[in-house]
Formats: sequence, structure tokens, C-alpha cells
Amino acid sequence: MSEHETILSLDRLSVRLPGGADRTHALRDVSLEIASNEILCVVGESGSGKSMMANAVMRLLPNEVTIDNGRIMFEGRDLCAASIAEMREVRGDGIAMIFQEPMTALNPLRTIGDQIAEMFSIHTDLSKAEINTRVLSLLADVRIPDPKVAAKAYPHELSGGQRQRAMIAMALALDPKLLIADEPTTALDVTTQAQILKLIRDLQQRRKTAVMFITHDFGVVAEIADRVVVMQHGVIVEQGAASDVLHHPQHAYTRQLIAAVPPLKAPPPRALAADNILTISDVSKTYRTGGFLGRGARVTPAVKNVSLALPRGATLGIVGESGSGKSTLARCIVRLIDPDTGSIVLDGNDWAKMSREDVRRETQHIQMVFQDPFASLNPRRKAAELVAQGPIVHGMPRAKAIADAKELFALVGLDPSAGDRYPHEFSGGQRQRIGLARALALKPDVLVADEPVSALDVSVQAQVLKLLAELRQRLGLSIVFITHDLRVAAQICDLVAVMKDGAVVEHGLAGEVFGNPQHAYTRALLDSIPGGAFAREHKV
Amino acid sequence: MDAVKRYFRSPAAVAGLILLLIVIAMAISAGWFYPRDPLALAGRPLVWPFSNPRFLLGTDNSGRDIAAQIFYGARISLLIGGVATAIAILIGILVGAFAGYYGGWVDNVLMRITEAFQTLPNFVLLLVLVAVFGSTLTTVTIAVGVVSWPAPARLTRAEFLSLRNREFVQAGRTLGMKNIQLIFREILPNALPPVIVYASVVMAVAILLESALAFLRLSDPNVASWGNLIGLGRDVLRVQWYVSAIPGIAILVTVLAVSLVGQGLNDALNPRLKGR
Amino acid sequence: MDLTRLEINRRTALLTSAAIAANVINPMRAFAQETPRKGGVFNVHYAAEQRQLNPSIQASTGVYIIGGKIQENLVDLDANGQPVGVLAESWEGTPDGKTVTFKLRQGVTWHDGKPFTSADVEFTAMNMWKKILNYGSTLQLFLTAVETPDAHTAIFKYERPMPLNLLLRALPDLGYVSAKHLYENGDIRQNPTNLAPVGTGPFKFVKYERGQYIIADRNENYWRPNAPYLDRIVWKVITDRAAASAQMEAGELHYAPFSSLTLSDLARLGKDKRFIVSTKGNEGNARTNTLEFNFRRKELSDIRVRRAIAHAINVPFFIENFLGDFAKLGTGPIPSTSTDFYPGPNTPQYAYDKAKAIALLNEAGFKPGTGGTRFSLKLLPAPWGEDISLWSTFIQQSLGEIGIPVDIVRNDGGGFLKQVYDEHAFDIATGWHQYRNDPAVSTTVWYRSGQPKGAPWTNQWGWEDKNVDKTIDDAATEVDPAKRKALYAQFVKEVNTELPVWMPIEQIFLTTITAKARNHSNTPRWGSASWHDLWLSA
Amino acid sequence: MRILSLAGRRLAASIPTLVLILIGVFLLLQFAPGDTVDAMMAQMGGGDAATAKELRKFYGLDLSIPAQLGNYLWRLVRLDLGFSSIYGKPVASVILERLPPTILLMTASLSFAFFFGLVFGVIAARGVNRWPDTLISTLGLVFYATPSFWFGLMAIVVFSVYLQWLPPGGFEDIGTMRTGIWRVFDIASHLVLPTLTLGLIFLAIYLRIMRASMLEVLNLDYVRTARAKGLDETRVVTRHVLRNALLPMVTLIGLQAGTMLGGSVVVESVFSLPGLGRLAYESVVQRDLNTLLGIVFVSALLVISVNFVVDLIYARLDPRITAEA
Repeated sequence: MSEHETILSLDRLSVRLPGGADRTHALRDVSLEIASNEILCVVGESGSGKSMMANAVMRLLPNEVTIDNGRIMFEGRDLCAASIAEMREVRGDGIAMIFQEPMTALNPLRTIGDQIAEMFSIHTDLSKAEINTRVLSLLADVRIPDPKVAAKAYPHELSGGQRQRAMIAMALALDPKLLIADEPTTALDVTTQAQILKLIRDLQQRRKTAVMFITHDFGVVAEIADRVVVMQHGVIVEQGAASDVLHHPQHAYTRQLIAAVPPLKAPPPRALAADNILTISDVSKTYRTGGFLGRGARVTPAVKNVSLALPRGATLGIVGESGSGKSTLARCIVRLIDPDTGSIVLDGNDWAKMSREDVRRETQHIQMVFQDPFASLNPRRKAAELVAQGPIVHGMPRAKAIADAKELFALVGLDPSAGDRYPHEFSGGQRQRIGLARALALKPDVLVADEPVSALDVSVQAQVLKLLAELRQRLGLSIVFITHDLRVAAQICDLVAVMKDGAVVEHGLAGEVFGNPQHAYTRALLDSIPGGAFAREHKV
Repeated sequence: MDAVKRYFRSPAAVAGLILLLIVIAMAISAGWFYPRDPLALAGRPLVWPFSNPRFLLGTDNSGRDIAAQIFYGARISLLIGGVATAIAILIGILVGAFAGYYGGWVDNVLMRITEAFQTLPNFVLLLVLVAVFGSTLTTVTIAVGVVSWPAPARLTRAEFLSLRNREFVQAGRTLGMKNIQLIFREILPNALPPVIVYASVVMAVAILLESALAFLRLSDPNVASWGNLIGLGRDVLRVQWYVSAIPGIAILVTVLAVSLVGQGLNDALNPRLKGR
Repeated sequence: MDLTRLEINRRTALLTSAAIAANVINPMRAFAQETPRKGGVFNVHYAAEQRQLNPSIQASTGVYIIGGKIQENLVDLDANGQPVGVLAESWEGTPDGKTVTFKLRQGVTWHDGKPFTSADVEFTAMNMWKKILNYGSTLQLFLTAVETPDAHTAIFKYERPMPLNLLLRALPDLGYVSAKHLYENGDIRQNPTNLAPVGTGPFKFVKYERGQYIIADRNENYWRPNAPYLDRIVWKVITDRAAASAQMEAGELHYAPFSSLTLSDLARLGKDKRFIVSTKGNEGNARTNTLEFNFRRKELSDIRVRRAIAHAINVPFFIENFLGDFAKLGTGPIPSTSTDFYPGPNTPQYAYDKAKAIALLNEAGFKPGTGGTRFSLKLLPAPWGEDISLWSTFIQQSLGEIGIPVDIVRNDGGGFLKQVYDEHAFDIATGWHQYRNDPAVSTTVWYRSGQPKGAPWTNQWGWEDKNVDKTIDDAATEVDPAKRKALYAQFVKEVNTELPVWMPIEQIFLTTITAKARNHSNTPRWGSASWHDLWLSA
Repeated sequence: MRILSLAGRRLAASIPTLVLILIGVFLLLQFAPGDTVDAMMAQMGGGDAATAKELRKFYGLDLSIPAQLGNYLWRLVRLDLGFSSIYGKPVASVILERLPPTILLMTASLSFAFFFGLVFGVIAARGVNRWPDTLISTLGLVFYATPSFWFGLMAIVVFSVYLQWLPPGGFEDIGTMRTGIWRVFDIASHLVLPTLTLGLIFLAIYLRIMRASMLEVLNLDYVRTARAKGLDETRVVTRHVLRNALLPMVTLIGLQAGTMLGGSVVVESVFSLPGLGRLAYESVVQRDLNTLLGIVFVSALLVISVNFVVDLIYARLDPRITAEA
């Protein structure tokens, strides 16, 4: 097999959606080629059709979504016309696929080894013993610690990263010519993501497989792609070598996407007020779950005596990977969770010691914005009502509260007349704005934002961050901003605290912490951000 | 809205609705078709259906017109089914809501009680309730309701457990809403749809339980219920089998209608399942 | 709409009864010359399981159907209803009626081999009949002692005169003897022998599976020569009447006693030549359907209201259309089958007359109020017997026509007895009155005042009549049979006038038996008899 | 071993439930009109007040209610269920006599319902929205809607009266005492109709649950992975989908045990089977408090042990359970 022989080529592929969908076609006239020993990155926002294309290639589309023309050439055969039996041979042997959610992509009731061995038992007639050895060597190949134990383990006994490694082992079992990876690292922590990307790169080079890598994160594109395809609403707007597309994007949409990616370099520091509006001193919280009469309880210390200060009008960023305790700390501040020890002083009174009833009455001083736009708004309530809820609970007459809510809609950049529409009629970005309006309705002194933009597309993310910055300026808001994405933190936070396993390992001005990190973990975090130099400062 | 459109797309749901409307129409028009008391003596006992123009469906072994009893029986079954279901759902929601929301020892105590009700065979408990409090229409209805609340309680509790930590509830809490407000204004509206759909199952079971009680001659004898008629027909089963067969079919049609409507609602409300 | 104008299809009604009547007249068919066949299993339908099986301490057909084959009584009734000796060979009473001497049969042994002696009779009479046996305790109220001069003589001593024909007519039901050596120590009621009876009868108890069956085999050394003919009797517990008739037709049951099948199945099997359905053999177990009034309700204490209620119910129509030929128009507490005491039909009767009923009600001052309702009544029917539930529905329908809505309140066995006979929480009640060959046994207690609260099937109506009481007491102790019959005729006239309890329907139990059975239904209480001569042809 | 301790804990947790039931039913029955002596009198066909008072003393019905409850629970701890007044025997032996028919009936109907529910559920799910699915689903609904006693009666009329294929009732043929294999056949033939009658409603329930659970699992991510590995549809179902779809079915057995015992009351009275169900009906009618409480106790134990077994099966099926506990 020569160096650059074309493995897969799509020729004007179109996929029709069933009636009632928001557009007629998921894919329209998509043509692209993937050669062996090459990683082609397909990038686009959610709804751009990138995953649909992957499923179309594997002919795994939901049964009312159909390919209505175009050809998918693989090893000289058109997969669109292939019979079910022929497709079955191709799947797993010719083309392999790995998916986004490691948690649910493996059968929870069967061991890892068993599921990998199944690849061999379907496509080959190797003996049981031979299959076993192949499985163990594969697991070693993807550098899973102690393959023998891992083979016998069940999916829930492995971490997210290890599960993804098992998926990769399974996909590469029969040395397929093409590997399709549908956002394999999106659900992983940034450090694990870095290792997985390195692993895929390494395996691809060693085995010379062709890889179609689907992602929405330009950092990942910069880190791993040889060639790039940019998609919007089911159409390819631009494709070419990675460096060309990244540094000299031709199409306006591509330029806009790249511009929306927050660079790692922090903007010039703002002047900070002298007094602190909120001081947190050695707060800690330990979860005690399960256990029978005290014995066998599982104790997990989530927050270990954290001390931080938030100057008036400033934005304190708290960054860390999942499980670092950052959202537990946020919930302790807002007293959704009662901290075990420590004090949280806001404008003089200590919120940690107040009774539940007092917290309920004083709650307008501190408000929270949540992460998931779909789950943070009660689907059964109109938008205006949602925003007006807070003031109504605190005694404001309904009519006035609704009127105020309409004003707030304008403040957060929403059309005031949209007040009587239901949450499911808004986009993700608009819903986050409603959440923000709801929090601001009570005119809080401090706003706690728990990963407010993580669930949004990059472009929408940028707009919400811009809105937050304006509001901070106009209303003199002090914000505690929780995120796992250092690039976002760099953009908006004045001060940054890095948390690991419940403790603050480093904190200080954003520029300094990102400029020259002191703690080894901060350095590892910064290095794991995909895209290397591109991520540092890309000017368009 | 589109849930209604989805509901009417499935033929089974539409058929169920039509059947249910027929039964309801029968219940409403009973007084008009058969003005006399259905339990009054109408003619000679055990007249075969369609053999005598005055009694379309014949008479039972007490000389009462079967057609009249079927029409009036519709009222009783729908009444008992409806009221008993309301009682069961009401208790179920209250127990489920508090157990699901508060958790801890409240959840433990309420769940032990629910388990106790479910461990004890519900028909035996029904027998005891009827034996103790007599078999008038009200006691039978309340007894059936009291026996069938554990299932909706479990369902509501499951819904509350999953919704209680949802972010919109936490948001409500940060806005300063009291627990009671959170339960009834925030969580309950979202927990209701599956429970309402389940109400059709509870109603089907309630109608079957009442007819089983009447079959064992433990239901209210002064009321023209289908179960009584089946029980009465049991003595003449070998020859005049129609006395038991006709009310049996009436119960079957009603419960089928209620279940079909329930299933239609379920598929309309969460289309994901039906989609494929 | 008046009941009589109902469209009644007489032809079909007559048809059913005619077929059965034919069957009743010549149930015996000529078998005289066939030689009895020894052997075979006889399966009997046992509808309601009793708590124990010893007839010496419980008088009910449910016990006799089993205990009557295992234990024997002193005296039984022969083919034409006259007393005949079983364990007693002969008897004679003194003119003053205070002493009755029984000569006991020789050479009789209990199933466990012990000899039957007068000591057994003495023990049973003094400890069981007198203390435990229902109705026996009132019969033997004035029994002071039973002397046993020798092993085969028992002399009954009475404080007040005991009419001989009353005693002889009561003993077939209330005269079963139990073995003293098995019952003398420990509480009689809890004695395990009650569930595994030991007697002197033609069949020996083998096994009792509660809820399923009871088995008794032939007693090899039975005192009657080469009797009984059957090898084994199996009593099968089947509570569902329809299932019982299904097993009858499938040949798994040979005999269903005491109208234990449904009315429609009885009518149907009557037309099937494989079976005989007749009242023959049940003359000794007559019963009447009752309508009991509670005088504590103001309306019912007025005689005109009670008579109006009686006039409002078309009993002949009910009997003909609902019970068919299994019942007759009753004339009072003493049924026509009781040849010795039946006072004849011309006692005060209440024929169906709706207009008269309405007139009586208006006269009593109970005008129809809103919706035509004069006043409403609670009717408590006894929960056993298909005829009782039909009769209570008919009462509800009939009184509904004259402006008295009736609310039927169903109870189970225990609840019914407590509500009616103990707490008197009823307006009208209905059930069975069992006539046991002599009015003094279980009939006069329905009218005699002073009955203890809670005693079932006794006068709990809150009604008392001095001269009715006097007539009852005189009759109970009158020695001369003719005078006794006259006293009872007067008793019926008095109670029918006052009408505290109305007994409009007279029924005799119906026997359903395989046509292969021989020597069956040959005594007035054959269901309870010992079946020593019963056999099955091939 | 982990599984046993988990299920053991579940068992211990159900003890309070059991005590709660017993006390509840005991107090409830105190309000019933008439007591067991009245019921006995009804059966004996009469008896005077003196004998009634003596009987009440004998059965300890004259004590105060708390006293009666106290010594009932004290005896219960020593597993003595007390004395049955209507059967004149210790309650334990009465129940042991009646247990086999009910256990046989329940296991037969449960396995019948579970097996066919599973098979039809899978067929319906595989051919979703096509004619097998609509046919099976509507049939399921029709079975679900049929009153069990009515179906039983009609079955008797058709199968045992007209066609004379099956005996109309009873547990076994008493007349001729068969032994060994013939007795098994005889009992089996007696149980065919009752099993069909009792099992029908549960078949409908399992059918629906299996269909819904299959559709749910077919929708999960790892099934898509299995397809991506090149498995054909049947292997996908057998090797991956079936086992996960079974989980809700297994939990259902635990929940259904109680209702099934309730259902057997009606079925046993239609087919005159001498089982616990009918014993419960009779003891309520006869006001025999001890027997009724004995039945409640035994049926609660039965349901709890069924749940215990269900927990074991569930833990074995789903490895996640053992880890979590």
C-alpha cells in the first residue's frame, strides 16, 4: 500500500432528513477524500452534519434518515449500494469507529476483554486462546495499565480515559484501513484529552491507518490534523491543509469560527478595588455516602480548607478538572450545600454560619448562573415568569416583577416580547441569557457562574462572554467564575485559582498564573491545551 | 399542540378513545334509555338475548333486564374506576413527592409503609377492608383506592428523585423559594405527565378489582354493577352462559379502552420511544 | 307497572316443572328383582365444610351427611316416617311421661373394637346432648339423669313430662351416640375425635384432607349382617356450585344432597336420564323461607304495615318463576310435610293484593312522600342459599312498587348472625327456618319470648305475646298426642294473625343422584341416614 | 459473597415492613362486625348464648385488644401462628396443607407469563410499528383487560364441559388414588386452566414491559457500537440487548409476587383449588383472625423471599450493583 493512496472518497453525498426537521437535508453534495496514513479533521458547530456524515459512511443512519444520492467509494466499492451483508463485513474490519461518550459506548454488563474478543470472533475464526493473547497485546498497545486486570474489569470500573483507550483498542483490533473518531475526547478532561490525542496520533503513524477525526474544537484541529474540512449546515465551506486553513482561512465562516476561539493570552489586567466583597477562609466539605450503621461508608473529601478573596467588582476564576471540587465550592458559597467548616463573609455577615431560613431571606445578595441551558430553566414556565420568579418570592407585586423582567430581557440582549414563550422555543445561548436575567433580577452583589458557557458552541460562547463583560462593567458586578477551560478563564477572569483534588494549588493575577505558572500541575494543565502555539495567540 | 396531533396519529389510541366515549355515552344515556330502576323486576328470569324484543340482551336469573344493567353498570364502573383512581393518585403523589423530595428518614418511613402495602397481596387487603367496613358503594370505592396507591407513589418518588437535583430546582432554591413551593410549583408540574399516564393503568386495575369483589358477592348488592351480574350469572353458567358473558365483555371493552387511551397518551407525551 | 301484567310465558315455565314432576313420581323404577352388588366407591358433593364432624354435639345437615354414616343414633325413621330402632332395640315410656326406658342392641362394637354399652348412652346424653348439642340442650332441658341398671338398658329420667312421640321424633336428629372411652377426659369440643369420628355405623372413618375430601371405608364387623354394600364413600369439598354440577356430569360425583346444586342445573339434570332429581327422601328436612320484622322500627310494630308488606309480595309468581317446582306456597311455621302436626291450610293467610297493601299503608298513616317513598327499610339476607338471594331481591323489587325502597345489606355468615340476632341492627331479615319433625325442636323458639340475646334463629324481634308463650309451653309438655296437635294448630293460628315472622314459602331439599344408585331416598331423612343398604348397579 | 450480604441487608430491612403489616391487619380486623364464634354458630346451624360465651373465653376473644395483640406477637416470635378456630388445628399446619397448591399455581403462572411475555416482547420490539408489533400489543391489552374470573368461568364452560378435555376444578382426582408419575400428570391437568387464567394478566404486563425495555435498550449508545463492530441484528439482540432488557423484567417479578397471590384468591375460588388464596377468603368470611394473620405472615414471607431471590438474580445480572452497595 503506497504512502498516499486514497482510502475513502465521498462524491456529492446528500442525506435527506425526515419531514418536520429544521432543514430538508442533513448533508448536501459533500465531496471529500481521505488517504492512508493521514488524519483528516472535520470541524463544525453542532448541527453542521459532521456526525451524520460519519454514520452515513458506516450506514448506521436512523431508519427514517436516508442517503438520497451521491457515492461513498471504499476499496473500489460504493457503500451506498452495498447490501447489509457486505456492510457487515466492512464494519469493524474495513472501517472502525469510536464514539464521544465513553460512559455509555460500552456494554455495562460485559467485561472489556469479552467485548474486544467479540471483534475477533465475528470477523476471524481464531481459537479462543489466540484471541485472548491478541486482546492482551491490543490493551498493552493502547497503554492501559495492567491489561490482564483491565480485560476482566467491567466498564464502570474504569475511568473515562481508560474506557476510551479500550474503545480504541477494540476499533483497531482488526487493523482497519479507516478509523472514524466522532469527537472522542470532547467528554474528557483536558489532561486525559491530551494523552488520548497523542495515542491516536502515535497509533495512526505506526499503523498508517487513515483517520477521519470529527471535532468542534479548533485547538484539537491545530494539535492533530493533517488536512481540515470545515462544515456548516451540511455543506463543506472550506477544505485544505491544516496550516493553510488555520492561518489563512478563506471562507468568512471559518474566519468567524477561528476568531471565536478564546486565545490563551490574558488581556491586560484591570485595576482591582482594594476591599474584598467576599472572603472565603478555610472552607471544607466532605461527602459521606452509603455505609450501614457507620461501617463501610465511602468518605470523599470534596473541598479541603480553601481560602480565597474576591475584590469588589473583580472576577475570580476557579479552574480545575472534574472532581477537583470547584462546583462543590461554588454551591457552598451559595449555600446550596452546607460547608462543614470555614467561613464565607459577604459584606460583613458570615454566610456559612447563617440558618437556612436566614439564607433564604438574604439570598438576593448572591445569585447563581448554571451550566446546562436545557436543565436550568423550568420547561413548564414562560420566560418572563422565570425571570420574575425571584422578585415575586421576595414580595414584589407580580405586575411590577413582570415589567422589570421585560427590561432585563433587553439588558441581556433578548427581544422583550419573547417573554411569553416557553424555554424549549429558545436556543442554548438565549437560554443562558434568560438564566443570567433571572439571576440579575434580584440585583445581587455577587454572581456565582458555574461553567456558564461550557455547554455552548464556540461562537455563541464568545457572545455570552462579551455580554458578561459588559454587564460587569455597567452594574459593577463581582463574579466568581467556575470553568474547566483555561482559555475561557484567561479571557474573562482578573484573578485565577487552580484547584486539584479539593485544594487550591495556585492562585493570583490571571496574566501571572497563565504567563509563568509556579505549580507543576498548573504547568501540566497549560501544556495539555491542544493546538500548541496556535492556542497561545492566533491573530486573524 | 403537537402532542395532540401525535396522539391522533396512532390508530390504537383513536380506537381506544372511541370505545371510551361509547362507554361514557352509555353511562350518561342510561337514564334516558331505561328510565325504570335497572334492578326492578322486568320480566321472566333467564330469557335468552334477542329472543324477546322487549329485552334485547335478555334477562338474568332475577328477572332483571340485562341491557339496562349494562348501561347503569357503565356508570358504576366508571364512577368506581374514576374516584378510586383519584384517591390512589392523590395519596400516591403526596407520599411519592415527600419521600422523593426530602429523602433521609422521611423517605425511609414512607417507603417502608409503601412496601408493606405492596408486600401484602392487595386483594387480601381489599377483602379485609370490605369485611370490616361493609360493602356499600362508597366503602368499596375507597377500599379499592386505598389498595392501589403504592404503585403511583413509587412512580412519583422516582420522578422526584431524578428532578430534585435538576438545576432549575437548585435555581429555584437560590431564588429563595420555600420547600413547599419548590415541590408543588417547580417539581410537581414536571413529574405529573408520567403519573397521569399511569392513572389509566390504575383505573384499569380498579375496575377489575371491583368486578372481582362483586364476583365473590362482596360488593354493594343494591347497585347494578357488571361484577354483580357476572357473580349472579355464575349459578346459571352451564346453560344461560350469556348472563356472565355479556358483562364480562363490557368490562373487557372498558378496561381495553382505558388502557389504549393511556398508552396513546404515553406515546404522545414522550415521542422518543415511539419514534423508531 | 303492575307485576301481574308482566308478559309471562307460561308454556316454557310449565314445561320445566312437568319434566321434573314425572321424575319425582316414579323415581324408583322397578328394581325389585335385582340382587344387590357388593363394592364400589360412592362420591358425595360436600358443599360447606363444617368445623367438626360429630353429630352428637352439632345438629346440622352438614354434619349428618358425613357423621350419620359413621356414628349411629338410638332411633331413626323408617320408609313411612315412623320411628325404628337402631342402637335401641325397643323402648317404653311411663304414663306420666317422666321416664323413658331404652333396651339397647346387643353385640354392637365401636370401630376401635370396644363394645357399645349403656354407659356410652348415659355419657353422651348427660354431657353432649344436654350441654353442647344445639337444640338438644333445649330438648333435654328437664333431663335429670340416665340410669344404667345393666350394660344394655338406659332409663331416661325427666323432671317434667317428656311426650314420647316428641322424643322419638327428635332422636333421629338429636340422638347420635359417641364413645364414652374416647371423650370422657378433656374438653369435648376440642377432642381430636371430632375430626376423625369413631362410631358404630356401617362406615369407618379413614382420612380427612381439609378443603379437599373425606374418606370412609366399609366397617367389616358392622352389626347388621352382610352390610354395607359399598366399599368406600368419598365426600368431595366443592364450594362452587357450577363446578359441582360439571363434575356431576363428568361422572366424578354420584350424589349432591340438600339442593347443593344451582336451580338451573337441578332443572337441567332433571331432564337427563343419567340422573334422578327429586325431593324424595328429604321429607324429614323441610324448611321455610322467612321474612323477619324488627319491632324496634316504629313502622313495623304496626300490624297493618306487616300485613301490607305480606300482601305486596306476589309469592305464587315468585315460586313459579324463580324456584319452579322446588317450593310450595307456605301456610305458616309448620310445613305441610309434617303429617303429625300440620294444622291444614285454613289458618290466617295473606294472598297477593297490591291494592289492599296500599290501602293498609295509607290507613296506618304512611302516605307516599317525595318521589313516592313512604319509608325505607334495611333488608339483611342470610348469605347462604341461592333461593335466599333471589327471594331478597324479589322482596326489594316488590316493596319498591308500593313506595318502600329496600336497601339490601350483605354480610358474611358471622356478620349476619351478629347484626340480626345479637345487635338487632336490621329492619327486615330473611333466611331459612329448619323444621325438624317436631315444632318443639327448632320452630317454637322463633316465637317464644325470653330468648337469650345473641341466640341465632330465635325470637329476637322485640315482640312478646303472653298467650302465644303459654300455648307453646303447654304444647311442649302435653303428653297426649291429639291434644298436642290441637295446641300446635292453635299456636299457628295465633302467630299467623300477629305475624311477627312471615313464612310464605315451604321448600324441601332436593336430591340429585346417579340413576345407578339403588335403595336410595328410602327414608324421610335419607341424606342424614346411615346408607347401610345403599348399593350401585354396574 | 458480596451479593449475599447485599440481599441479606434487604431481608433485614423488610422485617419492619412485616411487623407493620401484621399489626395493621390485626387492628383492622378488630372493627369487623361479628367474630369467629358467630361464624362458627352460623355453620353449626344454631347454639345458645351460654355456649357462645364459653367459646369466646376458650379462644381468648374476651381479652382486651392490646392483650390479644401482645400475646399474638409474643407467640409469633416463637413462630407459633396460634390456633385456627374454624379448622380446629394449629394455623401453621393448616397453612402448610394449603401452601403446595398455591406455590405450584404461582410458579406455573409466573414462569408461563415470564417466558411468553419475554418471547412476545422481543418479537414485538424487533418488528416495531409493523403488524407483529400491533397484533401482539393489542392482544396484550385484550389479555390485560380480561377479568380473570370471567376468563376462568368461560374456560371451564368451553374446555371442561363442552370439550371434556380438562377437569373443571379441584387440585387432583380424589376418587382413584394415583401415585407417582400418574399423580403428577393428574395434578398438572388440573392446573392447566388455573395457570392460564392467573398467568394471562401477568403475561400482558410482562409483554408490555419487555417491549418498552427492548425499545429503550435498542436506543442506547453501546448497541450502536455493537452494530459498528459488524454484528448482525440477531447477534446484537442476543449478545447485548437481551440481557440489559431483562433487568426491569426481573425487578417486576418482585413487585408482582404480591399481586399474583392476590389474584389467586379469585382463581382458586373459581377452580375450587384448596390454596392459600381461598383460605384467605374463607378466613375473612369466617372471621378466623389467627388464620388470616397467619396467611398474611406467610404471604409476606413469600413475597419477601421472592424479592430476595430477585435481588440475587439482579446482582448476578448487573455487576454495577455489587460495586455500588
